[in-house]
Amino acid sequence: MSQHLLVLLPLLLPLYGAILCLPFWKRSLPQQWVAGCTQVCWMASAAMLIYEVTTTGIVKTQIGNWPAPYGITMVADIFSALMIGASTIVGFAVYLFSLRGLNESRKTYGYYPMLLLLQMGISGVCLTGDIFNLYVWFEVLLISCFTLLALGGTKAQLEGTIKYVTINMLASGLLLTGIGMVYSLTGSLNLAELGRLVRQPGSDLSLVNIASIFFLIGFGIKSAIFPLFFWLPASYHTPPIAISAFIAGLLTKVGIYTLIRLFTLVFIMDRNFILPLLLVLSGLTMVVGVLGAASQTDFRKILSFHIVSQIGYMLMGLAINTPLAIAGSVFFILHNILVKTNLFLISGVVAQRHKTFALKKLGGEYLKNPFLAILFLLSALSLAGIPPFSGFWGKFMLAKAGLLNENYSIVATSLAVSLITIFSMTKIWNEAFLKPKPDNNGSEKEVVTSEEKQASRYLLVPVVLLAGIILFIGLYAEPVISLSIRAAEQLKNTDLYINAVLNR
Amino acid sequence: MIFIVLAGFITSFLAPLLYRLLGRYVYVPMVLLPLAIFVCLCSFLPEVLAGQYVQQEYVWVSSLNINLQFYLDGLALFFALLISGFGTLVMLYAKGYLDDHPLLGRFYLYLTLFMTAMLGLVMSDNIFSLFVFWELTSISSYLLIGFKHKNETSRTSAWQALLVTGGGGLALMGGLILLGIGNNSYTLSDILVNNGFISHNLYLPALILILLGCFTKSAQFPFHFWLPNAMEAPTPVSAYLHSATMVKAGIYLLARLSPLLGGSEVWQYTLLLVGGVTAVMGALLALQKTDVKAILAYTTISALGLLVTMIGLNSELALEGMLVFLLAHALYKGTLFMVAGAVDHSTGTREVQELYGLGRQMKPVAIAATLAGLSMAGLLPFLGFIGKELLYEAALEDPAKELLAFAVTFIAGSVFACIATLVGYRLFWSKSTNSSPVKHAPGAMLYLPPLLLGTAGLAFGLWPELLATPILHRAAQSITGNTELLLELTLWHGFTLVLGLSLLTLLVGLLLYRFLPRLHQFAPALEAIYTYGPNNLYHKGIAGFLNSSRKFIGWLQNGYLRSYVATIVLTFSGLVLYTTFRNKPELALAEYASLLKNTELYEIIIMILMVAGLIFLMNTRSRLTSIVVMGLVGYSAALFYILFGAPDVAATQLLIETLTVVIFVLLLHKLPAFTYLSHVGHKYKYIFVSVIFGATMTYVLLFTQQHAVGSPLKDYYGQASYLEAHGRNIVNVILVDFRGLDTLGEITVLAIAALGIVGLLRLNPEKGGKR
Amino acid sequence: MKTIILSTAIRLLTPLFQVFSIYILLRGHNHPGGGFIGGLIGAIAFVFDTLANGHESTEKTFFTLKVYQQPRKSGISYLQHYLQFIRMNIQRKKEAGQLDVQQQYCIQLRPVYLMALGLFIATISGTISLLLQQPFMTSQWPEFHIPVLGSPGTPLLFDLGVYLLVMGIILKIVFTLAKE
Amino acid sequence: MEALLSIVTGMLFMVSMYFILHRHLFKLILGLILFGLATNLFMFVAGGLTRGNSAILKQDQEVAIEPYADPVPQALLLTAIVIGFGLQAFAIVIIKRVYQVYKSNNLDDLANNDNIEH
Repeated sequence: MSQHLLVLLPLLLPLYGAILCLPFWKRSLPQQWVAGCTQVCWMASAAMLIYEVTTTGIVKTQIGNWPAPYGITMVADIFSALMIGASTIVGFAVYLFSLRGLNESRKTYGYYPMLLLLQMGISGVCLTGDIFNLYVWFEVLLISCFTLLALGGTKAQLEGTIKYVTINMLASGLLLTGIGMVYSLTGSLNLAELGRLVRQPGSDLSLVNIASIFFLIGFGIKSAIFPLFFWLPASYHTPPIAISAFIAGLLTKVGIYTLIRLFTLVFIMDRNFILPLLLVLSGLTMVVGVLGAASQTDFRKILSFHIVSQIGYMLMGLAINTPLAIAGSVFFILHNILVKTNLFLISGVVAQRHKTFALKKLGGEYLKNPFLAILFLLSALSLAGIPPFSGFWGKFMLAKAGLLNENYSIVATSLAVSLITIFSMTKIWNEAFLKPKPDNNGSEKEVVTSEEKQASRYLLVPVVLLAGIILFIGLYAEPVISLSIRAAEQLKNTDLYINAVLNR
Repeated sequence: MIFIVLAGFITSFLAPLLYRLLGRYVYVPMVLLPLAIFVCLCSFLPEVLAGQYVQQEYVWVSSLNINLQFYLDGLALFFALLISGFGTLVMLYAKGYLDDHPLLGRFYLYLTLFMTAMLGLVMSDNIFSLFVFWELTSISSYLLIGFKHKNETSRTSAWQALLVTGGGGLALMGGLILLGIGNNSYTLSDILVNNGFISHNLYLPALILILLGCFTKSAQFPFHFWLPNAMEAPTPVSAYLHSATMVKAGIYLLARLSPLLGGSEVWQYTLLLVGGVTAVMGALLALQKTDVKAILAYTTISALGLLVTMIGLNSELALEGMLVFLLAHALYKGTLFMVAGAVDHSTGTREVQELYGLGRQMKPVAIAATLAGLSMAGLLPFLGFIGKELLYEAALEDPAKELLAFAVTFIAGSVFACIATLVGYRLFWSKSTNSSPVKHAPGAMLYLPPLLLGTAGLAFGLWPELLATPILHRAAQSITGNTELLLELTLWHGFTLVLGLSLLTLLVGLLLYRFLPRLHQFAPALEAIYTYGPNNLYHKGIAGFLNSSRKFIGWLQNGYLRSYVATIVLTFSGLVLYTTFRNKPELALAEYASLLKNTELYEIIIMILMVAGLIFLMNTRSRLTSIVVMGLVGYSAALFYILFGAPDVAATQLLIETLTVVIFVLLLHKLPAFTYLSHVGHKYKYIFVSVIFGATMTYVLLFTQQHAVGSPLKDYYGQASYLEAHGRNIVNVILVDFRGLDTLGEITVLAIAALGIVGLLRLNPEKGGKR
Repeated sequence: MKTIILSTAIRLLTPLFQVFSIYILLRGHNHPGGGFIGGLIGAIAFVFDTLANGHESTEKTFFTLKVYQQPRKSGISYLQHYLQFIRMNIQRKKEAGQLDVQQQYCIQLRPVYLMALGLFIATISGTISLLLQQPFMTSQWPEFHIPVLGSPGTPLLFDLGVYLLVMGIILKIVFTLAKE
Repeated sequence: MEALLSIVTGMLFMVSMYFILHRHLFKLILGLILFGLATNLFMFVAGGLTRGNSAILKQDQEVAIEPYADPVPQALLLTAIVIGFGLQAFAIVIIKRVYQVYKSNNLDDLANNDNIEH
């Protein structure tokens, strides 16, 4: 298959899927089929891309056949291919969940095309090699998030969406101004060309440094780092699980992906300023996120705050900025995408039976549903970084990189935060699973119909799928870790990327 | 060796399935597993006893150098045999104890998982595979302690144990990484050869972190509090985890690393101090408890303290003594826990005050208890005696720390004697008019294991050279590295000072026993002290932490959008200004001095129009006017675009502005009446934020303009637009050809927005409010 | 706003605007204009019509096609039947009364279909080159020329897609809003 | 000229931020729209200003001849304006729905999501 097609398939497949969904507007069944086929094809395309990238190196295509700094380049290296791979898995799982886990009215009002276009946006962000094109894909991502978050229009959803929309529009504006600045200061939009230009001896970088702040804040908002994360805990727990699981699993990680991409390739000139800044931000993000998680008593709110906390870990790798650290970040991102989605899905399965997310009212799942309990425990321990589950490896790589680089305080922080993560994960375990279900004075007996029982059994399918993958990359971590290390080496060795894109 | 571990894991996960298949008889395979492992390990005995070791390596995560390396030398084999041997008995005992529990399958899962993890821990040769197993023991013990999950205290105790040991585990992880960095290897057998690590500058942090890990695991002061609480677990768990295995993991690691880390002052004094305090404190607290399991738990803490003290002494004799005592302790404490469980099971209580003269009703149990009690008291033909003798010898060997070590050993020893009398004698043989009622006599599964263990204590004491000496000899050799060392365990040393001390200890113990009831009376008065104890500190700490984090998050994530935006904007402006200050780009203000130099009049008029519009917007209270004025501001911007050669942009801006106004107008009459809301109180704060933001942007924009460079893109597009892309309108050519992908994304955005708007307007919460 | 003169004037002007918008679309490659602006102009015409006449009227006038149908009479071949069917629909104003019309149903051109079509055209114009083993969106310029357009290359197709999509979107939004 | 325009852009940013920080929902949406306008202007001004000469080749030209306005920021701007319109339209509708559901103009009434339940 030609490279041109290979690189673009992850982008085009969801787009065509969405286009095919549109004529069946308001008829969910055909949309379901189209979306399902698209998800499977998307997975296959990602697998092919990963294979190609790992065997032949960076692949790219020049859109419109215009040469590199002038046209838009779509380029895939190991990192982006892995990101897309993880997204496809999560996308498939969420799709499976949505079949039974989402109410019909939401499906008829465009859930599937929006989800597909969201996935297209993710592919676009991961693949693009052009800074303005990056912005465009981010907007695709964002607007699909807006619409999905608001889909259904409950009170809480609307409130969450307002906050989400406002803050993210602010971020987009800052990005746009940043892009304007970068273009007028360097005369280029191509990431590789920018990377080349800033590395040229004698180029005046003082203003590019200022522009980098625009991007740090813009993408920082999108990836929910410390003083910018407010929109996340305000909105992620409001929509139905089939929506929030996908968004929670992927969106912030895509932001971090972009930060890693930009701050390894382009904005790395002022190391003595940017890296300590990132380090401080990552520490604060971890701590504040985990404090938030510890203070909450709602299943999904705890998970939402944990997203923030774990973003700190991913940023930590970037801030330490050694190959091992970045490999740690890469691995952490991949693992976190899967685990976080799975935890959200599990919360959905639990809530589907109890009709609530409040830990106070949950309980008894350990006896009633031991299988789900095991799946939760596995994911939760993985998130908390208990070996031999997948989270441990990421934590280990980051901690080792930090200690090697003598960033002792951040490692100490990360380990302490990890303890509190264990704390809040076991809090959920204690409350929702171990604790006997509190009886609401017998007033409102929950009648679980056999149909619902069957549905909730069905909902376990995607959870099992994800848990299996999590277990696999925990116990047999070698392939993913070695891929992460290779991805990090590619990221650090920017000449590879620049030469591949600019054809030199 | 990997097969042992794998078999363990597989069997453990099969346990619930087997339970479904076999019902109560699930215990048969579960008992056979540790037995098989025990036998399998025994097959390594000849090799190890001959002074060799077995090493195996399996690739796991090779890119991080974390592989499954196993290493079986004397120490590892000693521990592994202990674990699997004990495991067999405990599995059997658990069957008797939890006979008809509905979750028996899960119990066996956790217990077998734990055992396997423990085996993996002691056999690991790679510090990180060791760590993996270490954490697995924490997790499985968490599940075991919380086994009675409907019980709230059970849940909190399990949680506490997990957090304390888990926290220690994280410290250990840091320490091990430092160890790995300092020694450039993760393989224990390689690291241990390195003698120069003590002078490495990573030594101290690594040491502290590793000690933290070991101390939490082995319940050393001030982390000991989780262990008594963990007595909430079913008794088989206590017998297994909290006497013989898990708590010994810390001891194992300390012993294992002592050739590398030991020898420094810090090591010695920390261990002596912490171990000593733990031993004494555990002993004293044991005297005040009336619950049999609690008493045993505190004596366990005390014994662990003693072991740590011995490792701290770091002499060969001390290490030997440590190993002997460890074996003796495991044997008698395991027995006693099982006895306590049997008593609890038959009588329904564990309060010593209520238990008298059970001997006649449950003879086998009583015999086991007596055997163990005698060993614990350190009476002559038992292994406990040998252990204590060695401890005294070691304590008195080192003149520098003689007093401390001796005092610790003495106090702990006497308390042990006292407790032994209490448990081994009073519970069963004391003559009392009303012996406690026994609901049902314990079954064979409940008394056979303790009986076996108790007898083993006697047998090892009588014939130490038979089994204990060779394996202990090799174990000690792996720690000290001294192959010449010959560990001689003999029962009778002759009339020496040490023997005298032993007798004295016994005497004091009996004296203590005599006054025990008074001590018990005295106990409530001491409650006040516990307020400041670590257990309470833990609970208060958690509560305080939760409270303060709740307050902090409540303040930070306060729900007000504007404070979020203000924080973000201030962060942004602050960072931009700081970076500007840091980089000091040149801004030639002189160039801007003549602001109006080349400005056309109509441009000024448009600008004035815009500014006036903005000012008007700030002040108007009518929605319709604000919409219209906003449209006008947009139109003025469009005029700018026209003036500066961007007709396409201008047209788009005009049309879009019109559409926005139309959308507003379409919605306007649906909105409730316009109520005026002022900025309450914080007006000036927000004005300040806005001004800072506006100023920052202006500042940046001025810089950018001055430093703009000619763009190669412009030239290229200018060249290629007509010749290659066949279009004269370069902007349009860029949109549909050069950068067509942008446009594709852009129209996708529009499409999604339209779909979203439809969904939002049509799908009302009344119709689709279900989550 | 609903004065008769205004609404009639707008109704009459709307088709004119459509022609203008297509003109803008076509000249876009060489002069200011293009699919986006064209689409906006076309849509805005309908939007004004909606404002003046209400969305039902707009939808009925511009986006609904009435189709008359008749079961096939025995003895008539399929070809004849379809010819008759087409003739019947073309001449419906005159003959509607005379024909024995069995069924009459409306084909609604829903804006969503416009959107889908537009997005599809835009995407397919890029994909064509992929099928020719060239990078996505490589422009293909056929040899022949059409009088007004010049050579109809894929960028023009792309622009057409944009035009349709923008029109569909604006109409979708405005109709939905107007229905509220 | 550039300086003046920069200042006007800055003022746009300022006013838009003031509106966004306002607790009135309607002002919030005005602020967002103005913010979009300001970013567009920023982009346009930062890209360099050329009076008059648009980037359109005349009939007799085959390549563009200086001076002409840089077409790149214009193209970017066009894309950004359109994207901005999509976002704004969605935001306007959201605001409308919030009015409908909450029956309130006050953003401060929308602070329930972040409450910590005990």
